[in-house]
Amino acid sequence: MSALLAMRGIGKAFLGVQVLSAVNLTVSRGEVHALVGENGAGKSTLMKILAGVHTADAGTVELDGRAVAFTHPAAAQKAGVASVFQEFNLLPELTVAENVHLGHEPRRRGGIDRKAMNEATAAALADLGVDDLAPTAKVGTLSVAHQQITEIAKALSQGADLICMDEPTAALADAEVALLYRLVVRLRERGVAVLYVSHRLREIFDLCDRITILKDGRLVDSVATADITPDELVTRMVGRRIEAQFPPRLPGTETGDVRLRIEGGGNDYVDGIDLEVRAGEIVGLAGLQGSGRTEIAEAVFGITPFTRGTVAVDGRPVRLSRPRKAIAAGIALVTEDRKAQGLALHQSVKANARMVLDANARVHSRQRLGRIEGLLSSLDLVARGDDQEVQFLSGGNQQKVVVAKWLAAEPGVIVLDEPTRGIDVGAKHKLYSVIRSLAAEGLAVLLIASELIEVIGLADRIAVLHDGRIAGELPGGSTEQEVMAYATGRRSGPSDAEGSEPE
Amino acid sequence: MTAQTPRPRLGTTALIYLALAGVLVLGAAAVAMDGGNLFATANLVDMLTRTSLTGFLAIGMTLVILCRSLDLSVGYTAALSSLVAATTMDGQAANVPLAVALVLLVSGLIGSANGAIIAFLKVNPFIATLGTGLILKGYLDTQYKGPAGDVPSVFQQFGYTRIGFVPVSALVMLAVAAAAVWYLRSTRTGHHMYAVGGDVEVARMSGIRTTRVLLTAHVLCGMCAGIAGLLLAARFGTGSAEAYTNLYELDAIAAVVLGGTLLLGGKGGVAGTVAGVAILAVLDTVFNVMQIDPFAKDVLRGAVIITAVALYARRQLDRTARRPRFAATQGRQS
Amino acid sequence: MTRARRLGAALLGGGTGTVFLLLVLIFAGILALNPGFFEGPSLMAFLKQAAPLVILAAGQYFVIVSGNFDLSVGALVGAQVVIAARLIDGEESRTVPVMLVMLAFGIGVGLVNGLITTVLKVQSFITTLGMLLVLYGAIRLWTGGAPTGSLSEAFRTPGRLGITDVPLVGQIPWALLIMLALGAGAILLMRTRFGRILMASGDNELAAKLSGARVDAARTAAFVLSGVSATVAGILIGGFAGVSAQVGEGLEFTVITAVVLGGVALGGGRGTALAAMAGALAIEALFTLFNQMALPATLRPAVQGAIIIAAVAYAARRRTRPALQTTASPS
Amino acid sequence: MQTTRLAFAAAAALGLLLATGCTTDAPADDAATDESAPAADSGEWFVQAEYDEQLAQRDIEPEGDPNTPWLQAIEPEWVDTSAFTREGGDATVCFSNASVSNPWRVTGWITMQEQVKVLQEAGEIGEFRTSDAGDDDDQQISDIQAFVDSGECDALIISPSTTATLTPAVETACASGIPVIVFDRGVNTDCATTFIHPIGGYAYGADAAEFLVENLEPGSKVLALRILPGVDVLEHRWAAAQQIFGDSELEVLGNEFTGGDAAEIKNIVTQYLQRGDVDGIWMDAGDGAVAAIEAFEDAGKPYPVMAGEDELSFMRKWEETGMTAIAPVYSNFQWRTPVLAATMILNGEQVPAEWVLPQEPITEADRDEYLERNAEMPSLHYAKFGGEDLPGFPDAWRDR
Repeated sequence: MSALLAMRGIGKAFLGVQVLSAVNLTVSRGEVHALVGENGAGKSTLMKILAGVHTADAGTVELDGRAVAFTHPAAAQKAGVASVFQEFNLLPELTVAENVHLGHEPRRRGGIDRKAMNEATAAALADLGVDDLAPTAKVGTLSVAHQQITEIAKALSQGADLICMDEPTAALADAEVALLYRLVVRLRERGVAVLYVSHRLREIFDLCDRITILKDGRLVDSVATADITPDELVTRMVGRRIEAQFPPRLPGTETGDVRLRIEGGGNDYVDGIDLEVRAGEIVGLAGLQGSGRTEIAEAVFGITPFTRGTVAVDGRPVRLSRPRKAIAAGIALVTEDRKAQGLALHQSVKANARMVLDANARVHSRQRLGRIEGLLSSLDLVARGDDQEVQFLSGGNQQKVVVAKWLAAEPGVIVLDEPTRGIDVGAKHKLYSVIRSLAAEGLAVLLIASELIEVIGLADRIAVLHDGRIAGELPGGSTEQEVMAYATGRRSGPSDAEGSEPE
Repeated sequence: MTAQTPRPRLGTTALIYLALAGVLVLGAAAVAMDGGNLFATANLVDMLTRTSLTGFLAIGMTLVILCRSLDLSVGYTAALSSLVAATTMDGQAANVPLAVALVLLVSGLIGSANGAIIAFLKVNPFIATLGTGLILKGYLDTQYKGPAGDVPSVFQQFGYTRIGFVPVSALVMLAVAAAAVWYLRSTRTGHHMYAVGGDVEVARMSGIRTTRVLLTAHVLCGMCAGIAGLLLAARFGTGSAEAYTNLYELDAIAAVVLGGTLLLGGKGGVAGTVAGVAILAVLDTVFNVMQIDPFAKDVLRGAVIITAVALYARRQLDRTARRPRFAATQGRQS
Repeated sequence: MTRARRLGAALLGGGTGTVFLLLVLIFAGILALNPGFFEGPSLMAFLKQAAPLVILAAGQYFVIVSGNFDLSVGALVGAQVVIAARLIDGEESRTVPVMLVMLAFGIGVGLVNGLITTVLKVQSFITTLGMLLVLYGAIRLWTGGAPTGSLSEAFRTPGRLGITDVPLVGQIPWALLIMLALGAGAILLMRTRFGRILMASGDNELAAKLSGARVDAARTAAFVLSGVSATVAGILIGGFAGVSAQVGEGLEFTVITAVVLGGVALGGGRGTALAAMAGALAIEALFTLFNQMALPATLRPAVQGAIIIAAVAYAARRRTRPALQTTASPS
Repeated sequence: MQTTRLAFAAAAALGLLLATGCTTDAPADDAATDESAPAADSGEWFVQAEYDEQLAQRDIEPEGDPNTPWLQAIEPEWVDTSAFTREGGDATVCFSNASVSNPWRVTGWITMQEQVKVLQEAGEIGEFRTSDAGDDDDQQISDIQAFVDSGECDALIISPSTTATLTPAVETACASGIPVIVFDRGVNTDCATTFIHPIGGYAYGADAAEFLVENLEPGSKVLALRILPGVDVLEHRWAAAQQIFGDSELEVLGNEFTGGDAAEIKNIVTQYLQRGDVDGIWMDAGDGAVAAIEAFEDAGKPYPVMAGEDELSFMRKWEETGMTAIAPVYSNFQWRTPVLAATMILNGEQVPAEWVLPQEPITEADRDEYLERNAEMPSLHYAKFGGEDLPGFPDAWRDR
């Protein structure tokens, strides 16, 4: 295979901090090439240099043997390099077609040719095997998966030879991941090269032909997927071996009384939710994107409250009509989107960590304020001190700050919505053990994750959602097939919670 | 109607024209009770005339606001333009084309200066244009001690001629508005203004030269102010530095927002703005016909603006409230 | 130690440092032209005259940092002075009651601004622009176009007089003391939970809400604080110079400029109260400098505009640099 | 590319205009450019001829009863108005006002309304229609057009907001055939039936400046406080003062724009006092004069020799401090004249083509008399408002 892309000796520093040094990367036509490494390893920076967002300080980039140096994303796209970045690059106010063609709208007689634009989009989608997405639909009304597809269609519409995908599945449920797989395969068939940045080992081994490993801004190795095992890969990424991916249940964790009980909970998005979480218990919420996982979390936390049914915390019935009330009742919610919903990015670590205490007189206290510092260090937060603005922290550390701000309030029930989305392996592992120790301290933990493996690996019980209802309940450690059976609605039945009392 | 998904936006614009109709009906009723007729030729002419000046300014303002920018210097630009026009014409009909060209050039340059300061120096639009406004003020006060120049009567026609009861100035304003609507909907740069206002990073990532778009918007805004200056010159028969004391920029912004364009950018359009301008004009005429105390006028204007915008806000609320998913996008913009 | 570092950050970090630099430059300029300016009495006079703007800046700071504008302060200051003159009408005995009425009015206006902005979701730019028109018109309707009545001596004391016969400085103006008190108050308030929530609301409304913060309440409170500061400023300005039809005109733009000059980002979430007030001081100092330079009056706006743009651009440059880091360590 | 489009739009518009000769409200060519005012070209404000004329007019005994100064006239050229004679009284008189944005205009506006009431009682005037342009020239042009188009005005009174810019509109009004009465600020056309104004800005500025020259030692320092640049009536005052100061031994420290804002005035004066002595204050209008005086008090400096205006707050301060001062007058009673003129014209009586009203400063000699007369008036009232004999007095002016 001829080398489509050849990056040699790439170096980049921000304000004296060397982010990349002497990195080489070669991608051939029709190759799906994984770029892996912990956060801060420099993956995204390398990708952004390729995309023309940043310019390299050192090294050369060759495309089809021609030396190139992109100074603007437009230049990169003209040269056939398209990028699908982690945070969506779509405008909710515009239609799918308008988003797909944004920046290179087809023109007729000096004006934009909307007809051609819509037709082209429809064709492109069909070509990707997507038939349930209208070019004229407003992106603001689409599901996350459909937005992802729009993103990819956008990348393709620019006639790209090389498509960079940064964590493309971060926001997708497994079923949707399958769709993405199909897309990637089609691209490969077409001879399009894909540079695939991901933290999800399974995808890497399912999809990718080669793997390039970065660590601390340096090239570790570039190997054929066939020649390496997942464990080896992890080791070389993080430099230390992570034995089991999920830490075991801590000794002395006792399942106590019911701390959170939902009976017949329902609103516009979910219905007939019966769920109870006991002290020291980790209950997983599984289900496809849009099956109502997040909606349950938001209902419990009073963002879009239940309009039917009852909720009781520690046996006391509560009306959770606003987050304030939920917090007062001792509930905490680590939200799905930490940047938009979790953090005030321009404020210090300290300010963010104490936000919940500051905001709620009911939970505010000197002692709790005093404990924050210890809390942060117990989470292994890496920061230039607690006055550093959180916008400068890595995703993993940002997530730790979010967790800290909730633990500061010493909740009895904690809901974690996608706690490990888009954070590096090290931080993930840390969070897993934190979740375990929370259970050990007698908190009731409700865990939502699209990565089934997480739910299965951590939860004592798993409630599987389908179409806004609990399709069934399974014991921890069930197989993915069992879960998917409920999630896809192939199986459904009375929740057999009794059978799944944690042993 | 101004580009994007036809259905919802048409809804917004329709609402605004509905509001306009409402204001007209109420106004007419009020005037009628007062024993007058709002639709008497004199009043119609008055209304339409009043739309022209704010109209030109508001059209330009719409473009910059769509880009999530602002221009507080248009009043000064218009004043300067009126002087440039009048002094260049200097009573000679022959000089008119030159003067018009010169005005468009000067006002365009001012606009580009604004754009450059905002796009390249990263100065907040509010402060940047407030600053350029002050600079222009200083120049005007120092350079022109009051009215100067002389506009030949042939160009004064621009300010005074009417076809039927429709003043030519209003026709030109509508022509420019139409041009702007077409521009926003059918040219790339125009279309990209929605993207830049919606989310500048996304626009950039999509390969849009955002600074160029922003710059263009400001240049056009400046030129619209220039045309407004030409109109002032035509009506005054001379150029007047004092024109800037009337805070035209605030009228323009009010009109744009009344027209349903989001002050945060990315949503709205010129069609709405024209309606917004019309609403303000109708109010003025009604107040005049009804002999409302000048100070009561201010009170009513203020109240009307707030209420109207409150109504739109409510609608936008309903639409966005549906999808919590989009908290993410909002988060990035705010 | 972090506190020290935080202080350093507050003084020099982001755009905030610029204003102190500017202040130093301007004062240096004044010193060069007229050393006498820094003798006690004249310095006191300067501070007395600067006090109202500084107080307004403190009030405006709360609104801006929470992510809003308040364009109505100028009109409110004017309204307050006129109200005072008409209600007091020269009667010493009415001074205090009227001041209370003014305070109530100021709070009321702030409350209306706040509620319209938060409950009705009207852009604060529009809300307060409308309020500006309403106040301007209403007050003149009420007094038939020009202020009537007159102020009492007692009313004028805070703005005009001070502690006399102080060695070196001669007179310590009450205005200065009030300014210091309120300024300190503002800084302390930002250290309280309210202050932190206000800041968080301006930075990321959603995150603050989900943390249980009463964002709307906090923002409304900010408008109320702005209304109160406008009231105090009104009392000081009225006291300083008496009634005139034009009091307060255009103040809103001056004060917003001052706050932004202090490195406080429009849109909220960034900047310190101290720097905002320093911005106000810088503006006043700038006017003094112009006067000392005998710069032609007509030219001054131009120079002022240029300096503002330059300063803010410089600050923006300093702020955008670290922002690059975010892209360096993505999440 | 949009550039060209816009340019095209404008050009097209012009073409259209040239083509369509149809209904235009604009005046014919000749009218537009006759005796174009000083303002119109150079932008320089001093015109020797006008200056000399005004200074001379101060010493001319006006015709008419001194007890009704608003009916007096200096060297009137009476013009015949029989063409406008209208039977049956109850005329509809329209008034396009520039604004009531300062106390002087507010006071005058009240006076005018009271005068109108009297004439309405007398059946002379039926409806009195007004519009207020809020100092916006363009707005006032629209207002005037609206009145003309309505065709219901028997006479049109105009108080232009800016001299030059209103000219075309006024010519339009004249062309419509109704009597047009212009007062206060003029326009660059003599088409109006009568133009009513006090002697003028030069005289005002001169009265003030001469007083300072007489009452100050040579070499004394004078500070000039001005409201804003670019307004002709104000610029003339300053232009005259510059002449007189120029020929005198006085040193002018500077001239500052205050916007008439008391706080601003006090700041500026305080700063000047901080840098050195100020012996005299010249103001182009009395607004905020008291603040200037207070600046001297607060700085512990002796009172300056001062030229303010016949605004009561200043005159009261003047009396109470016993300082050396003069109150130049820009006769506020001129607001009575236009409505009276309107009725005269509609009755076919002769009126002066240019109706120059007397304009005498108030000196220490007659100060107390005027304070006496206006004892009940609010502080931002003007002593020579000349409404004492109107039935509405004093309530209309006192409790507005």
